[in-house]
Amino acid sequence: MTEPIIPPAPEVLEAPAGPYVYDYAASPQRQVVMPKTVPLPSYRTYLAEVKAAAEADEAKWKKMQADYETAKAKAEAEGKDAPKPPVRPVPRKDDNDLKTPWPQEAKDADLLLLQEVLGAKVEEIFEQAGELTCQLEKGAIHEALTLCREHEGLRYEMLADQSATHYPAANDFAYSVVYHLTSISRRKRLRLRILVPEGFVPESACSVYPSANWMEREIFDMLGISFANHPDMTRILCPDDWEGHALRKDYPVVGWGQRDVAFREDRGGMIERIALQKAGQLGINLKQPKAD
Amino acid sequence: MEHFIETIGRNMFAIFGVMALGGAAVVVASRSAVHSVLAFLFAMLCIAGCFLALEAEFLGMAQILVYAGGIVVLFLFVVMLVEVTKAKEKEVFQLQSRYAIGAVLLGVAAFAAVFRKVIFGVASPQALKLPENLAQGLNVAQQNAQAVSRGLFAGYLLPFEILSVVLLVALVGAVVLAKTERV
Amino acid sequence: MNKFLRTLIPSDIAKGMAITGKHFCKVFFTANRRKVPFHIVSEYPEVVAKVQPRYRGRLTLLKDEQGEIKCVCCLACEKICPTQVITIEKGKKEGRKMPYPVRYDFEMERCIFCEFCVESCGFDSIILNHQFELATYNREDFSLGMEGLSQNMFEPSPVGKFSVADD
Amino acid sequence: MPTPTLLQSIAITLIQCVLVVLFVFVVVPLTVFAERKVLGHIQQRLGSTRVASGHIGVTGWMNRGMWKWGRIPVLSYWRGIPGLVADVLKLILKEDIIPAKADKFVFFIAPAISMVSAVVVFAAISFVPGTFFIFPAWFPGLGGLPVSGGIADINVGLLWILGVASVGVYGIVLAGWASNSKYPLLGGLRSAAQMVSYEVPLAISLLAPVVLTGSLNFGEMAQRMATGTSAWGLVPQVFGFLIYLTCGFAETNRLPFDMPEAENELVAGFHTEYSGMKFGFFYLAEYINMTVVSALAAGFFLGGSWLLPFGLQGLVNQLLPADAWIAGPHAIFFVAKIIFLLFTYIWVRGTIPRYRYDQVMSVAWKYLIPLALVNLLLAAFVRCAV
Amino acid sequence: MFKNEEMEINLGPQHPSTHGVLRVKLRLDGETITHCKPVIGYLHRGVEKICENQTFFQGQVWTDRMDYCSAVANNLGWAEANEKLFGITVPRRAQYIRTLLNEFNRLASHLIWLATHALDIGAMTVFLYAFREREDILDMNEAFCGSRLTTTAFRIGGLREDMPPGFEKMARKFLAKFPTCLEEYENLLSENRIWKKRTVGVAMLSAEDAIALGVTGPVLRAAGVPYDIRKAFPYAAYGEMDFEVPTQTAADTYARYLVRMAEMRQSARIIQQCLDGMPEGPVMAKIPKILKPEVNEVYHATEAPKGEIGYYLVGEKGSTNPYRFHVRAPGFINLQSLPKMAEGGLIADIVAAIGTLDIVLGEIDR
Amino acid sequence: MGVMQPSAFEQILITTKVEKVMNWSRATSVWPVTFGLACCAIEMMAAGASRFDFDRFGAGIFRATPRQADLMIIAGTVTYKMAPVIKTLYDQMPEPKWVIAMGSCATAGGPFDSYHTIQGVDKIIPVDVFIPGCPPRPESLIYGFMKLQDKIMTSSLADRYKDIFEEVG
Repeated sequence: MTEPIIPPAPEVLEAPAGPYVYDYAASPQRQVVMPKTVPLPSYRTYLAEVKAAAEADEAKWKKMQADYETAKAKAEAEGKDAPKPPVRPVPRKDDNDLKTPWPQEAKDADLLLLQEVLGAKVEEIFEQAGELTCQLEKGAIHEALTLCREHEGLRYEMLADQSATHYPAANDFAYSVVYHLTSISRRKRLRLRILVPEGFVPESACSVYPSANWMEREIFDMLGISFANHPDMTRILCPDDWEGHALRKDYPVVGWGQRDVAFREDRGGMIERIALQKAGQLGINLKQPKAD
Repeated sequence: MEHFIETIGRNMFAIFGVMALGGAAVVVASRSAVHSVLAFLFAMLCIAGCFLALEAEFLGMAQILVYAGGIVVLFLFVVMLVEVTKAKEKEVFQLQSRYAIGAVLLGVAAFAAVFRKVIFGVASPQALKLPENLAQGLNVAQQNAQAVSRGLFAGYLLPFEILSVVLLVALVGAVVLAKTERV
Repeated sequence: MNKFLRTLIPSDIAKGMAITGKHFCKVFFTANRRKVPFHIVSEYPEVVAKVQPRYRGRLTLLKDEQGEIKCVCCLACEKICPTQVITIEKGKKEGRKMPYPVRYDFEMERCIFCEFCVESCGFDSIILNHQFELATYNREDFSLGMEGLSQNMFEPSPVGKFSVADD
Repeated sequence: MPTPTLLQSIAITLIQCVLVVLFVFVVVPLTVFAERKVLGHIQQRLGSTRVASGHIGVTGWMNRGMWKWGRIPVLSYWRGIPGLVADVLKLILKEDIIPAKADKFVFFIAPAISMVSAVVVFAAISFVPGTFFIFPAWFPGLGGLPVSGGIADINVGLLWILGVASVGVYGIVLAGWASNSKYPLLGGLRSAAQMVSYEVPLAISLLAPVVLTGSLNFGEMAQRMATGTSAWGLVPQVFGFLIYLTCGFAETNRLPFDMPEAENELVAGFHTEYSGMKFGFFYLAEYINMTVVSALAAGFFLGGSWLLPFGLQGLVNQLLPADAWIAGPHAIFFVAKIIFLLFTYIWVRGTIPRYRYDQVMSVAWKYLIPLALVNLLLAAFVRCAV
Repeated sequence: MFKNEEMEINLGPQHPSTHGVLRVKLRLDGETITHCKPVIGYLHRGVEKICENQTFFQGQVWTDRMDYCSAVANNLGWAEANEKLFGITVPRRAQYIRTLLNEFNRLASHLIWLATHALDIGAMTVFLYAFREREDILDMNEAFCGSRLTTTAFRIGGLREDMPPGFEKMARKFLAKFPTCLEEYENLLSENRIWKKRTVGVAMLSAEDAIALGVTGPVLRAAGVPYDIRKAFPYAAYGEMDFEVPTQTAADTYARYLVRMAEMRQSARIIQQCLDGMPEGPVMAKIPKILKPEVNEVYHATEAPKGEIGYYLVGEKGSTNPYRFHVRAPGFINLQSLPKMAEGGLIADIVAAIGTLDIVLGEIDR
Repeated sequence: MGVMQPSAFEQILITTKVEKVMNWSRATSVWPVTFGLACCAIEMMAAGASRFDFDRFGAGIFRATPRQADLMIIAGTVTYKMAPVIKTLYDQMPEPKWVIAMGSCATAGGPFDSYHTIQGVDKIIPVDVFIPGCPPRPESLIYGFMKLQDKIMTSSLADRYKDIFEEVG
């Protein structure tokens, strides 16, 4: 037989540094940073923002001109060279493939139809990035869903998705609940949105679209919005005795409702049992008192 | 040694008989219904052993095949499904066991009375041989499958067929009864 | 009648049996041959595992020609790491202008080997090598320390050659 | 030849028993091993090749420098064989858990019933017609005595086989019940119904060769089936053979009909709660049952221990000296046929999906029993005509 | 005596045929299922919450791990949703390569479905044959992305790297041999009487029910609705591809099997077209290093192997993290139809039903 | 205890050779339980499939029930909802039993440092071998398994039962 070939052991250069212990308490994941803004896209807000920005821009320009005038007057008075006239700043153009999709006025027939039929119950309609959005009054969602499904001109057969978002920084509402409808026959998508204050119980979509069942349960589990007339409003992902609703913005990633898991036990007990059993089979009394 | 073995061999019937009785006693006395069925199976196998001891091999095998392999399985099947709670079990079977012990004793006595000669005297296989006109010169010990088949299909064909019809009627009746209850 | 015959004669099952039987024969008669065996087993412990060039194994700190670790503690990898497994302690070393990592902790047991760190590194000082034989008996063994991390074992090792964590 | 005394015959029977048990416990682990290998080959794998001592673990390979040698196919292929010992040994050494809620007595006795009923069947199977070998004259006490090819050459051998095999169902049913758990109970119930149902067509399909040969004795039947100009019974009994094989698969709970332990529905069926060697008993009993079914098929449909069908064996026998065709080769042919059938078992397992439970039952009652009866009728006609 | 007694059993969470950690509460009458309730959440890992606290760039690694059988498809949906959010145009070559990888991924995912479905029904050899082909695809994944399963294949705006040398050869080699492999599976299964008995007429889900329950993907197409997002709302390079949407009308397990087998053929066809018509050019759009969105919300749906996977993203002005990250997981919605499929069937049928839904718990629980 | 007196555990300790055979039989017939949680389970299946063929090591028989298994491969993320189930499964396995934590998630929670994920399965059950990777390649799993075989081969009854023997005498 040949000698066993043992490969050369890697040279130990230095003792590896001790394990880096993850400090969970100081983890950035456990810290909660509450959002300051309410990122709720809306054409109306966008217009207001654009208008405000334009006004601010204009005001700035006016101020620059006024500054120039005063500086010019001052320079003339002092007999120095006149300062350069101000140039109106043009927004810098990035040389990239980015084209931010801004909200646009609703031109799609479906949105207009919805507004026409539902009237004042429609709070806002707009298009953004090629997606149709219709914001409804929070009590009218069931009616709107029924309409979308049944109306000849709409025929949105499928509720593709339903989700909700927490907006703690908003004043008059706390959540937005979003319904994404798909029309298979017309190849169209539509987004319905309602704004829900804390404690409000919106109507469930289950009776119109059965697929809303689990999605609403998930919303209940994750955000704590319960729905009226839902067949089974229980938690779906977390265990039933879970505390808190994870997707709220005041819930840390690592979680404060987390229970401690420490039910590991050693194999000692089992090994003892087996050892005693095997010893007993061999006729040895292991439990004899210790002799000195 | 040889003598001892021969004695055992000669008394095989008695041994199996006693074991069968023991099994039967357990059937009645056991608290768990499944244990009863197990004991019943044991008793059935012992009876098959009795047949074998009497050199009625065909009957012994039929006993195993039909009773042990078929009927007791069905018993077990039913018993397993009936979930009797422990307390209820206790009541039912305690009540029974009093009578059962008496019945078993009675059975032992009757058995002893009938087979007194077999147990205490010399075994006489001749007593259990087929009648001469059936065996028709066949060596029963060697060919008892043929002997039984002759008996069934030649000598006693009519009773056999009538019996089968009766069994069929019973079967159909059972099916009908079970069906109506179900619906 | 045709249907009845088809039920009676299990030709469909025979078809399947033919396929499996064919494979059995192929493998059975070629299993002992070195050339063109019909099994597709990669005989891993004896034969070095084939790893594609872009494979993402464990993190390695690269060294320059002088044998010094190239890392300059720009913390780009620490920032981009989705699982926050990299912790770098900045320090100084004599005879070097750029900062030198005093401690480069790589928490391998949490790492998901996504290569974002390598992508973000502007100095080409880290790389994910081809090593995948990383199993250990203890969780603590996964912290290799700087020296362990900078051992540039680029090739996948046959069993036993590796590793720091083995001892 | 001298007539043996009682003690001598008992001794000879004991020797036969030892031989048969040896056969069983050699063939069964080999079958288990072969199953893994054959399934592996069917799936383009190799099966176990790294089991031999010293070749396991990282250090094993390191110390032997295996990683340097590269792959040596011939060696590595057979390095898996010790695995069949390892499996059994490990099962014996494993902890034996009895669930707290189980019925301990029944839980204990169920694997025993399975195992015993599987092994005892071999009593009536004769591997060789006539004598297996004759003790040499110098042998103390047994000199010159013949040892026959089967333990009990009884005239109701078929009934014995069927009867004892039918007792085997208790092992499964009781195991399912005693575990006091839901999946095993479902498995036990399924198997009770399945095995009781499939016994009927199995027995009927075996009756056709009985009718053709006119005997219930296993050895005699195989002999009559194979000698003369008959074609092993296979040719006139093709459908009988297929029916028998189907029922055999069902009786042994093999793949198309492995309802009791259908892994993907009932976890592990009736032996879900069994561990250690108790589970090992069920595991072995399944393979012993497979061997039994294969042996029966070999005896009843494939001419038992004869090599050639259509009376060609007679010609061969005439050419050779009479003593040459004694037990040895015959037993080998018989075992070879068994092995072929066992291979078929594994082959089928590797190929086809599993029936649903109700379909299993309907296959038995709607197709197999009528077909078996028709087959029996045909056999009776043939018997009358010839 | 016991005719009204029903037995309650728990299928899972550890059960060989629940494809992970699904738990199904069953009430049985004999062997017939009278009531079926799936219980999920055993793999809920808080992906949405984590992603809301990570940058857009980092979020990708979690999409890999949601539907781990089809990581590339998840990546594609995620990347496209982000591109929609920021308004990025992706170069054409990158689109083609994305399509190519996505279709390979569809093949891999369908092969896993075939493997596990066949194993559930008892055909264990098909399981291994399907994995055999899948290994080749994983090799290609590894060659392209560097990892076998969790690929992290794309970046926002394109791809990280171009195709590695030799990749095209690998792909063509695979395409050349794949049809024979498909034939092998079909020979083993399509006509097999047991396979047919186990699948024909089992776990029916009519088109009306499927649409009402939001079921998408092959399950919907097997009910006769030709709804495929690749055709209905073309994305990546699917608008330029020539392929068919296979449908069946039987709406049972066998029909779904046929649909998926046909889909695999179509995928191979798309891959062939991608390889043949691969344009030259860059693979990454010019985008800034740190992406900050405007206020915007986006729902982008793509056709994953299991059905419609939709990403709902809300962008916060000036923030590098998504304000809201929600995934419409196809498995989550599809699994809702399990009671409809399984009730009234036998206990063996629920195994077929779970298999035919092709669920992956990673995306269901997220 | 007397110096030369054979202790109780030496009395029942079987000789080293037998121990070796025992260890060998255990190391070469490790039956894993079919138990997958997430992505790693797919790689575990791939390791059992044709290319990597776990059966070469005698570990090819995946048992569906923990009662008959020797090895549990925790392949995937362990969540709070799943943890009790895993604990139960582990308790149902008969001794001797081993656990492999496969992948980052099982080892340390992996990328899922969140409210519902347990940061490493070794908080629940003892783990013998950790395999990092997300998911680890099948070869990686095979390497980890071979390390486990090493561990089994070098384990001895004396070590296993040391505590108890020291305790009782």
